[in-house]
Amino acid sequence: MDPAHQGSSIVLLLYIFMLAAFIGFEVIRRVSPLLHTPLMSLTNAISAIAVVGAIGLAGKAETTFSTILGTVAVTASMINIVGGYLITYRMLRMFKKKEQIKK
Amino acid sequence: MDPAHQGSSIVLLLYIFMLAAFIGFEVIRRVSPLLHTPLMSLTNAISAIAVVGAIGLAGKAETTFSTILGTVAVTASMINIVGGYLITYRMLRMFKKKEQIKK
Amino acid sequence: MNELIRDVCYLAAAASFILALKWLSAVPTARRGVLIGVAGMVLAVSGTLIQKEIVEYKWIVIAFVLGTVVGVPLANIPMTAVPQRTALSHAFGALAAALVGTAEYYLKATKFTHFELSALALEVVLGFLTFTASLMAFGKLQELIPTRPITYKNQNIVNLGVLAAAIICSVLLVLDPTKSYLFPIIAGLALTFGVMLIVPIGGADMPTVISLLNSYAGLAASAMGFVLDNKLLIIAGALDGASGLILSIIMCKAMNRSFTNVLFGAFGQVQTASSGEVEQRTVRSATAEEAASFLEAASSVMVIPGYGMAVAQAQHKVRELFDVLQKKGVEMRFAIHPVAGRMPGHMNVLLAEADIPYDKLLEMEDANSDLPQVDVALVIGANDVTNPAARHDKNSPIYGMPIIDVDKARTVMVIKRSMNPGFAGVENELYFEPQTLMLFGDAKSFVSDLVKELSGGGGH
Amino acid sequence: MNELIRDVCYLAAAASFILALKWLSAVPTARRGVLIGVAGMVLAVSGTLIQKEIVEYKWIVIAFVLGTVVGVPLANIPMTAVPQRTALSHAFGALAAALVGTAEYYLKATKFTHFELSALALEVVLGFLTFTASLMAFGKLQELIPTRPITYKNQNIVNLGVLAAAIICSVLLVLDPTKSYLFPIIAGLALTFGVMLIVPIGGADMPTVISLLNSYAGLAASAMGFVLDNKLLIIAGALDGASGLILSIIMCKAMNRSFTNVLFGAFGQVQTASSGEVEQRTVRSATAEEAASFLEAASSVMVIPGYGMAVAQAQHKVRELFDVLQKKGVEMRFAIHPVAGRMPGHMNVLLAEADIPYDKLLEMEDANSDLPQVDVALVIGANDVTNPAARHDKNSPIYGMPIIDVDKARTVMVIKRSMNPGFAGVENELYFEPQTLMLFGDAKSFVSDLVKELSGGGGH
Ligand SMILES: NC(=O)c1ccc[n+]([C@@H]2O[C@H](COP(=O)([O-])OP(=O)(O)OC[C@H]3O[C@@H](n4cnc5c(N)ncnc54)[C@H](OP(=O)(O)O)[C@@H]3O)[C@@H](O)[C@H]2O)c1
Ligand SMILES: NC(=O)c1ccc[n+]([C@@H]2O[C@H](COP(=O)([O-])OP(=O)(O)OC[C@H]3O[C@@H](n4cnc5c(N)ncnc54)[C@H](OP(=O)(O)O)[C@@H]3O)[C@@H](O)[C@H]2O)c1
Repeated sequence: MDPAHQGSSIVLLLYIFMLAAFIGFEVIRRVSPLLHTPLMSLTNAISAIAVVGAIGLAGKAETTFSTILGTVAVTASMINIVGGYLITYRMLRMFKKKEQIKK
Repeated sequence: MDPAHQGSSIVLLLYIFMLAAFIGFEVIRRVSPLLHTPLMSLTNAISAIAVVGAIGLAGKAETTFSTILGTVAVTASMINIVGGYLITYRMLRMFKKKEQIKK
Repeated sequence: MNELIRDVCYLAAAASFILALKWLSAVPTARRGVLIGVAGMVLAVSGTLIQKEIVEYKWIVIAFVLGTVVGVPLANIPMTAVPQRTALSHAFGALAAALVGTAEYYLKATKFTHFELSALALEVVLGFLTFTASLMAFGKLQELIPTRPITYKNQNIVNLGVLAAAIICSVLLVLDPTKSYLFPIIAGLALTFGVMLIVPIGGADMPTVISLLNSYAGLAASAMGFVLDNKLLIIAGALDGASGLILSIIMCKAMNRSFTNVLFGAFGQVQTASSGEVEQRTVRSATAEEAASFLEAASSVMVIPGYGMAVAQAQHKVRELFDVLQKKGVEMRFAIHPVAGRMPGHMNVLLAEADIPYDKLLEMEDANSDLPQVDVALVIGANDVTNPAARHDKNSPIYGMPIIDVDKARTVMVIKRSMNPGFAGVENELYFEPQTLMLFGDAKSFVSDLVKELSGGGGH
Repeated sequence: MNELIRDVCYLAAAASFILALKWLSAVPTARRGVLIGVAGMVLAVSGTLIQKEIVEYKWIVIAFVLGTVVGVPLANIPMTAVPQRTALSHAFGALAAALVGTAEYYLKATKFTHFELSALALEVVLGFLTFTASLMAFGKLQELIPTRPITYKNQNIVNLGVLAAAIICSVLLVLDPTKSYLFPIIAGLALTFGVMLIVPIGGADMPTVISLLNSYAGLAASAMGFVLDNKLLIIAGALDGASGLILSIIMCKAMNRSFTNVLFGAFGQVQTASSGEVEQRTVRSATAEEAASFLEAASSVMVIPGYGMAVAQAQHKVRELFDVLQKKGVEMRFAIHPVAGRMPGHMNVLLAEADIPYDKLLEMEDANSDLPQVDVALVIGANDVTNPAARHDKNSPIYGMPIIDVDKARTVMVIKRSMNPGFAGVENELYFEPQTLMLFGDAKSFVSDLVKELSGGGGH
């Protein structure tokens, strides 16, 4: 962990953050207003990516404290993953064109 | 340069490449056909970013060989930078709306 | 080897999330977007599970089961409850980020660099404040706690004080990571600030706030990525952060409120309507029978749905109205204001739930260019988004907000329960226009009366 | 410290390049895009110059001066020469990447990891092949070397053999970096492959190839980024790579040719026109005077410019025609086919150069929906992009290519020098339609005759 390497690593992470934020703005600006509610629930599901950090805690079994916190965090994220994707899909199934409804 | 660090660094660079390529596709797909020729000359100028590597060679003065190659590379890139931006700007100055031409 | 697989999984997951959002941007590809989003999450979770540091799977499995058991019912709530559901799940997401940050701190406080510790402090502060703020928002939307804004003198100064205290403690902690007694203080201050942030905000302003909280939850995840050196977290968090920010900006624009105004807590200030002239004006009201005859005679009807339709759960009745009018050859379309209802896209999902084809839903600009040719504009539980004062009354709190120009239609009919104002608290001068008919009643029962009249009439 | 400044400069430069491309997407913001692109380059160069490894500025300054002295005149070429200029500058860009790669190899061959060496090999191969390929493309476009495709038996196999040899040598070099004798072989093979790649391709197919070469040059820069661990190079290179690829895809689509077809060298095969029936058909031709009277009588004229207008440099005369018709109250607009001319957007720049307002330039779809209402369609030096055979003749080599439906206009007038076919080598059945008048002559002189007739006529 020499400082030089740390420095370069931070810069790399900042690059990634900048690029991802730019993509986020570009892509989301183009989401049709029709789909803003599904968008909210989808990003909600995606933000449950914190599960990755939480699994690490719950599975490394380092201290009781960290295991408990990790387990709670995994549960909370899992609620969002399951709930978020399901409700988004459910909403999208509702959007039909005229012909599709006729069928 | 332990292999673990190298590995992670490659992955980071791949992330950056992926994100940048995605941005490239998204952004350029939306360039109006009207502007495709200026687009070609602008990307041409931007690709002269190789100048960054070339300056390193020409300035580090490690061997005569590398200095010569570096100097040629800086010259070649500089031609593209100067020529590319100028011609793009020149083309864009030509695009005028009716009112602007009247003035 | 496991590391390599994980890295590849994470890279693919990041790409999947980006594609998910990209495909969500239009209806035909939207479902594919959700599926690839799921794939991304599966990749991310699998890549994590195979790491050799993971030695104990028991708690993970228990948490997965628990999460699924709670998550599935949360996905099957009625569409009208979507705003509070979103608030609740922001609370979960933020809690997860905050707890991970807390555990990481206690595990290896002294091993972090200054930069990592700063990111960790940001993660914890954002996580905890978003947690309580989202819970409060949930409470207000679900009407578990009073929805009206609670304000007191110097509120903004007190709030900023709490936030400043949290930041100062964080800075001290970063400078000296061994001062672990500071950590609970930071967490406590952030939790308190979350509550105080929402107290002065009225229930109706929640959607903008929820969207901002979404942004904060995303940023907390991104910060976690900086702490754990995890690019996937950074990317997913940044995507969320951007999404929340953009949606709140869109909402602010549609309400013609500046973003800084929203960011700095000026929302929640009760907007007192300028009731200078208490002039007594008359309104015309009509019965379901009369209204039905107007609809029957029309060749084109534009429905403007609003918050009232959502509250009354009237969308299915509206669908029946749509069917019966269609049978009679009357064209019925819908004009969707970007902030009608209580969250962006609220009306779209409700109407889609009731199987209204989405090509009948017009965006505001298209609706406005068609309205002068429309015979009947039928406003169902909308109010502010139709108020012509937004166009010309410089003193109105909603002045400048883009509205649906219902007053341009030949006849306007408004279904609502009373003359009470809507969210913005201002009287709607539309109701006093000569071409306007008020249809007093609950949206659901009134529309169902209309349907009865029309099908009765059709049966003659 | 210097490193930190450099890192910040690079990050800002990367952001600037992204914004530059984003702003270039529409005319009102396009100029701002160029300016921020310049700012990005200045940042990148400054950040590099302040590094303490840079001990010798002499050669850098000389190179800057030299580059500027050559670059400025290259920016002031006539617009018709833009395709060859682009080819030439791809050659410079690719050369720079290849030379840097070469020098890096000889400086520290054994210090690279396998991954870095692979990236270096990719950079050198792409760089050198793009260098000679671009020079060849330049030569063909500038007509310094014969433009016609030169083909021989088993050409594709020979070409692929050379490429394969280069790849095998690269793999061997990566496995054992000390085998430095392999390096010149790789460079030589890549240089040869670049030439051989272009030999079988006709001058007219160059634009697609140039665009692909743009993509390769970008990828070479990206590969250099992987070698030097420089994110800015990776990002800028990836942006370029994407841009070149997209433009070639757009061209392929507009010519209805599959992308794989272009990638695998099937272009260049001389398309022999299906001249089954040698039936003698008649064409009607007209003089400038007759043509002028048609234009004068029209109320709307649509001009379809093509490669011939570019060759004849007729755009300024067209502008005079535009003015004189406008004075007479005749509306003149332009229908721009995506691959009219010899590079994407070719016609747009030419007409813009002649000060034609860009809101008079219609894209193909818009032009096609208007053409049935147009009185006179005036084709100036365009051929393939107007050939109705593309719509119905399954045997035509251009079948399926989207075209401008000039045959839908009331009267069609075609300015060209002869009955010779255009780039695709097929006869244009448009010329035998009853409503078509051929105006034989050089585009520039014929249009100038038209202008004379019309202003003369106006003076009566
Ligand atoms: N969508 C968003 O994202 C968002 C975000 C933040 C803020 N907002 C704000 O929310 C407002 C939305 O406008 P809006 O026109 O949809 O709603 P609104 O202005 O709040 O008006 C809703 C109307 O519905 C009526 N109503 C309530 N319950 C009813 C029932 N059961 N049956 C029939 N009518 C009923 C109410 O009148 P009665 O009480 O007389 O029945 C009320 O006037 C805007 O001011 C907007 O700025 C929206
Ligand atoms: N734009 C691109 O990006 C791009 C890329 C690759 C390929 N292409 C190909 O290029 C072609 C472009 O179509 P196009 O219609 O613009 O051109 P074209 O089909 O090549 O026809 C050009 C016509 O201009 C006439 N001409 C040449 N010099 C002239 C002069 N001095 N005065 C008057 N007329 C003159 C020629 O006829 P005469 O000899 O009888 O005068 C010729 O028929 C398409 O086939 C396209 O696929 C374009």
